[in-house]
Amino acid sequence: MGILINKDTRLLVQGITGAVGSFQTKQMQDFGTNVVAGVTPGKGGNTVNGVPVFDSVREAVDVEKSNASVIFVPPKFAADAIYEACDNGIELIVCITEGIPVHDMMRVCAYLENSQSMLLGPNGPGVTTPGESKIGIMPNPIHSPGNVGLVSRSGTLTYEIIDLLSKSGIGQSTSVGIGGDQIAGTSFIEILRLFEEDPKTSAVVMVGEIGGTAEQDAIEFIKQMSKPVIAYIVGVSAPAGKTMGHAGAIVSSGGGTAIEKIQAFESAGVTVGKSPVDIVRIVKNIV
Amino acid sequence: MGILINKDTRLLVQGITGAVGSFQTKQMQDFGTNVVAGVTPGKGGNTVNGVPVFDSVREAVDVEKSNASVIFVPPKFAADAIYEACDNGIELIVCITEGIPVHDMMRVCAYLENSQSMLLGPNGPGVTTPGESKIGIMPNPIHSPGNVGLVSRSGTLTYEIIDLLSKSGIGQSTSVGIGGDQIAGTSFIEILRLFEEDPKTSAVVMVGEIGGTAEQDAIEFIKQMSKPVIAYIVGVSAPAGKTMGHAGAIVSSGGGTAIEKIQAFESAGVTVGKSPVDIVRIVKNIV
Amino acid sequence: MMLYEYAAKEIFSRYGIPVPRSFLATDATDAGKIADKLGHVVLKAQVATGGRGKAGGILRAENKHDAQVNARQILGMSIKGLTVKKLLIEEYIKPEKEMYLGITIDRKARCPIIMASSEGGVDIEEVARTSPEKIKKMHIHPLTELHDYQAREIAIFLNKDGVTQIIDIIQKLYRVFTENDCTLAEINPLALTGNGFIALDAKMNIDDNAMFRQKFMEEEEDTPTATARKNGMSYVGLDGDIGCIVNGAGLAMATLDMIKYYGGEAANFMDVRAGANKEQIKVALRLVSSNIKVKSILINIFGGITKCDEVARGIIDSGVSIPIVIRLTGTNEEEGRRMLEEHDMILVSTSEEAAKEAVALGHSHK
Amino acid sequence: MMLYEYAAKEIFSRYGIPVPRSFLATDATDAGKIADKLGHVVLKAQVATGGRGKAGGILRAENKHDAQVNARQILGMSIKGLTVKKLLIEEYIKPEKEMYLGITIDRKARCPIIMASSEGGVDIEEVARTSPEKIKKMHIHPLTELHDYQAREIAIFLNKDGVTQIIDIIQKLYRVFTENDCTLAEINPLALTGNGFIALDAKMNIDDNAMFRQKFMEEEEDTPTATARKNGMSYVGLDGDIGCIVNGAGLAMATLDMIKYYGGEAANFMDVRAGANKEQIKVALRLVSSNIKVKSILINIFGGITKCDEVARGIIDSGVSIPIVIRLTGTNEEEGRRMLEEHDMILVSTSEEAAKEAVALGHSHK
Repeated sequence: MGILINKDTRLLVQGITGAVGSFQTKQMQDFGTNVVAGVTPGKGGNTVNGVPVFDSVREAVDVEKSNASVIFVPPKFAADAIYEACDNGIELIVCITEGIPVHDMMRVCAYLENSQSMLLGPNGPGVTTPGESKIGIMPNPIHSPGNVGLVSRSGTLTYEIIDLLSKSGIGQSTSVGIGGDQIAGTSFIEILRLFEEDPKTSAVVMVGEIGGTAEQDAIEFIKQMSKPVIAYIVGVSAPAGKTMGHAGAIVSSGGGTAIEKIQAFESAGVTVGKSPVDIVRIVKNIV
Repeated sequence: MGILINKDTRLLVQGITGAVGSFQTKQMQDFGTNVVAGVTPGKGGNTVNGVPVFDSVREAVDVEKSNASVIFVPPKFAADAIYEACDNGIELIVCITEGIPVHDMMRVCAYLENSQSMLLGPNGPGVTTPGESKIGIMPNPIHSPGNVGLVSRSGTLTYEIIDLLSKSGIGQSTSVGIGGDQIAGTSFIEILRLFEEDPKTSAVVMVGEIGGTAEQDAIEFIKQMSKPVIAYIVGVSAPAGKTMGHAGAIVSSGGGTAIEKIQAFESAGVTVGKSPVDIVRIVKNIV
Repeated sequence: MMLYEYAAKEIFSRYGIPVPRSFLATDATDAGKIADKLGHVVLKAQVATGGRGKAGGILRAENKHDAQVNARQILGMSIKGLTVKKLLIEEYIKPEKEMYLGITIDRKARCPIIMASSEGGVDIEEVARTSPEKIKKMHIHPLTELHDYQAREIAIFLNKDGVTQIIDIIQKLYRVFTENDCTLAEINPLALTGNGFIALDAKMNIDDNAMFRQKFMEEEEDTPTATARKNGMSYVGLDGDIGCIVNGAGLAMATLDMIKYYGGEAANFMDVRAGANKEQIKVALRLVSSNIKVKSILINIFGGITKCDEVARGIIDSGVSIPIVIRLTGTNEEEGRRMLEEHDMILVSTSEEAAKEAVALGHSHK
Repeated sequence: MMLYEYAAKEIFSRYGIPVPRSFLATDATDAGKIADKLGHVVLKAQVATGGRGKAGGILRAENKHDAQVNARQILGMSIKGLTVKKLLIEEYIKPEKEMYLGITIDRKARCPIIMASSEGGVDIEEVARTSPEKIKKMHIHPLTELHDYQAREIAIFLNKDGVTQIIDIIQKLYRVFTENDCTLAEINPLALTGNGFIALDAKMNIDDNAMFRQKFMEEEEDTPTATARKNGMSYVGLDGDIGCIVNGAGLAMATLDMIKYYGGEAANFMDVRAGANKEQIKVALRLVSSNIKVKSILINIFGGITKCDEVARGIIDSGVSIPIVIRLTGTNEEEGRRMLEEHDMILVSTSEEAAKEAVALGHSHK
């Protein structure tokens, strides 16, 4: 059993009839995820790859008892999809959508704070627990079960590290993407806490990048952890004031450079890797 | 020590320089309340009856460590005064103001739900613990210390009952007004719970009226209480569809009649008094 | 405050909610002219209460002559004690289907609640009792707008085929509700016609506490309730013969209940609020005594901010000749009682005594 | 997206925030005419970056002739790589006092933050470092409006004597911020003059993600960044000579870092996003190779949704003659590699190898 999800997770796909939604539904099913329902307003009554489609999350929850949801709807409708999932008691909401306005996300996060729902993302690849379940878009073949937890702000870079870990014989307990936007539903700390409490996890790889202070904010918590954390921060060569792909990856005049982050980690005694290969080498020495 | 307040309560008066604010400040001081600060924007630097006046709650909290507040500002500014008290960490906010729009109060209550602040009122007389402290506008001479708790939606009717209790030799642990508006910051249940937990309280008088279901909502809790609750519901002779003074005292087509409330209490085994004198007679037999 | 239908429809129309074409008339001639222009019309009595149809305040007319006849019949009639002075003359629209859509406040949940029913044009409370499955309710979080998914869910519930237009109407009705400080904004019936959905009736209740920021025309200026409100007090007319003046709503209701308990019947509810001065007491006495049914008056004051001597001065100055029973206690009680005793007023000590005495006084004067 | 000053001031003005009278000019003749009308003026280069003053992009002129001379000097100059094409000619207003007022987003607190300083017209970050006591910050709850007490507290902090007008400006700036999806709305300096407070400069950054609901004119159409954005990709120009094309922002940054680690310097950041097709790859290659400094190109694709064969087709079709190092892995990897091998492309297996090879390739071509 991984953190966040497991074999019993009953997944709802919001935006299941879209091109990405239907493709990824198939991928998740192939991985072993229990996809129990889909929602696309106006498409209720259809099925996608054997999954019943409903007009509303309420119906999906009533009929199929979904307790987790993944969101593939366009940015314009994504905030509303999160509200709908939250109001219907979905415990884990994974938002893949990239490009949601930051003003929408500020409101959504304030709203979710007082709910029972946890939001992963937006603009993240989701969460995968090898051998149990996958929510999101991480490629199926890269994962292998094991004891290393992984939490990251990025997508493909995470896949690369997972892939290298697997190829080196190091399996993962759970891999989590918290998303590359300025504002994330879930912080590094919250995921690190789950890994710390998870008996299956023995070490954690944390992949950060420029922009904000989400990485530094986690340092005090990491110091108290019993498990080793290996950090990797990208964007050493990023100039100030430019958005590097991810909406959140921007060095503002107030700070947020990779160097600042790396120094903060190192002076707190956290090992920092130089590249994906370096990370895997360090992990291999530990586990 | 009473529920909600005691000798250590450091009271801030919002709207202290107004006619009502300054008059009631004097009354509270005479009662023994520790009034440590007042706020009226633009009047910072003055004093009212020896109490320093500040421009903002922030300053009052910084300088005088206020931990409770009473609000005497006009309806138009009252919601903002509550937000200001809440954002500055005031634990108990007593709003005397009558006439705050219900849309403002819906937002205020949703906001307070996720804070550390408790709101009494609006449109209530406040809270008095004889021998300790008084926040609000209950007349000073009527109280006497003792073991009967009192919680009510009204003002003068409460004074009358307190007065009769005192004159019959029955003292009060704490008397609380939750306010006569449609939407109250604190419910009967929350106050009943405090009385149940309070070692100084041995019985509770609960004064309700027509409108809404606040009284019925408390019944399940009352059934679980170890202490006797004596209820009094006014408005038996009120017609449907008319607002009886209090914004909240209206029998709508959906219910909320005094008869419904009295029957609900009686069928749950709660003693209901017929008049203030009757209430005092019942209490006298119990304590 | 409940708006007249025509005023509510003007607001709906401003927000883009479809309503029938209509004009206001205050006499039969005008009603005829309007009918001449609109053709088949409905004449609707404009009074701020429900049940107009049952009372005969809503009639159809297919031509000018019928409109004039019916207008004469409705104008001046009394519906629940309110005299009809205005008529809304509206084009008649035949609904294919009638639904209900309303937004009000859920006191317990402390937030707005949207209610919809596939059955409209009837009493929604009745539907709620008999066929609860025909009603869909959703809470709206006070700190966020109505979520799109909520409007969509309601729309799908009401009518699968008109979802886009119903969503639009729901979102506009919600804006009406919040921006006008409504305690109720209701479309009953929301009619489906060949030209889409249309609000055949419109009801808006405005929060009295929000009048400082909402500018609505007060319709009835001359009622005791309006006069009391203008003077910072609260008055509700009742059917009995004992006039009541009390400070505080709770104590006022308790006083009414005690009168009833002792076999009497109050003529009114009147709360003079905290801190009433001499002039307000005089206004209150004038209002209460202007009701010809009133045989005795009960004044019950528990002085806190309200000062007993001030109240006594108001009573003495009012010159009201109807017998008054007075209970005065609290701030400056002794001075107040002394003044009233000098004028031979009937003074009692408790609310109970006051009620008992007022009932006796009323009976003796019958 | 950062708005030009004149565009931000137009918006400020629409919301009722006082700004100086001004007109836009694109040549010296117009600048002279405007100065003739306004009198003593300031000429301000319109480019979407800070530090215009230090770069000589802001000059005063007291008459038509000086305005023309100064306009000629500023127009066409380059500020941080941006060519000045437009001038804002503004009446010169002498401030008695300069303050700072700005609203931005606090990522950690996940809410807007309002910042004010009694010291304006200077770099606010500098003030924050050297004199933090001169700055007041307040968080704004995302689900409520800016509270009145907050605006008041900021206003009292800024200037006790002009509280009412500053409150008004703060509330309007907050509306500008929320209604236009700003990530920054800033007045620096907010000047106190004989006629009250006025915004002498205006800065607005708009959330790129909100462009679907905000209609702002795109100012620079021809940059590689703009072209990439139009094609659903992300490009940032850098100073090196190794062109980069990567899918995923994190992997792209990691690739840049590895190039640097191996002694090279990237010419650009480029994220082709998930699911890039053949045409997008072609556009990406065209953009990257159009930079004359580029000596080698590194393509690093970790295929998930992105298909390796599709990428290979784009590379082959592009016809770019600059040497390319390619790392392709993931979905349809074998087919993609086979296609590229047929065209004698340099294929490597890992990101590290790719970086090392690209650096070597660049050096050998020097």
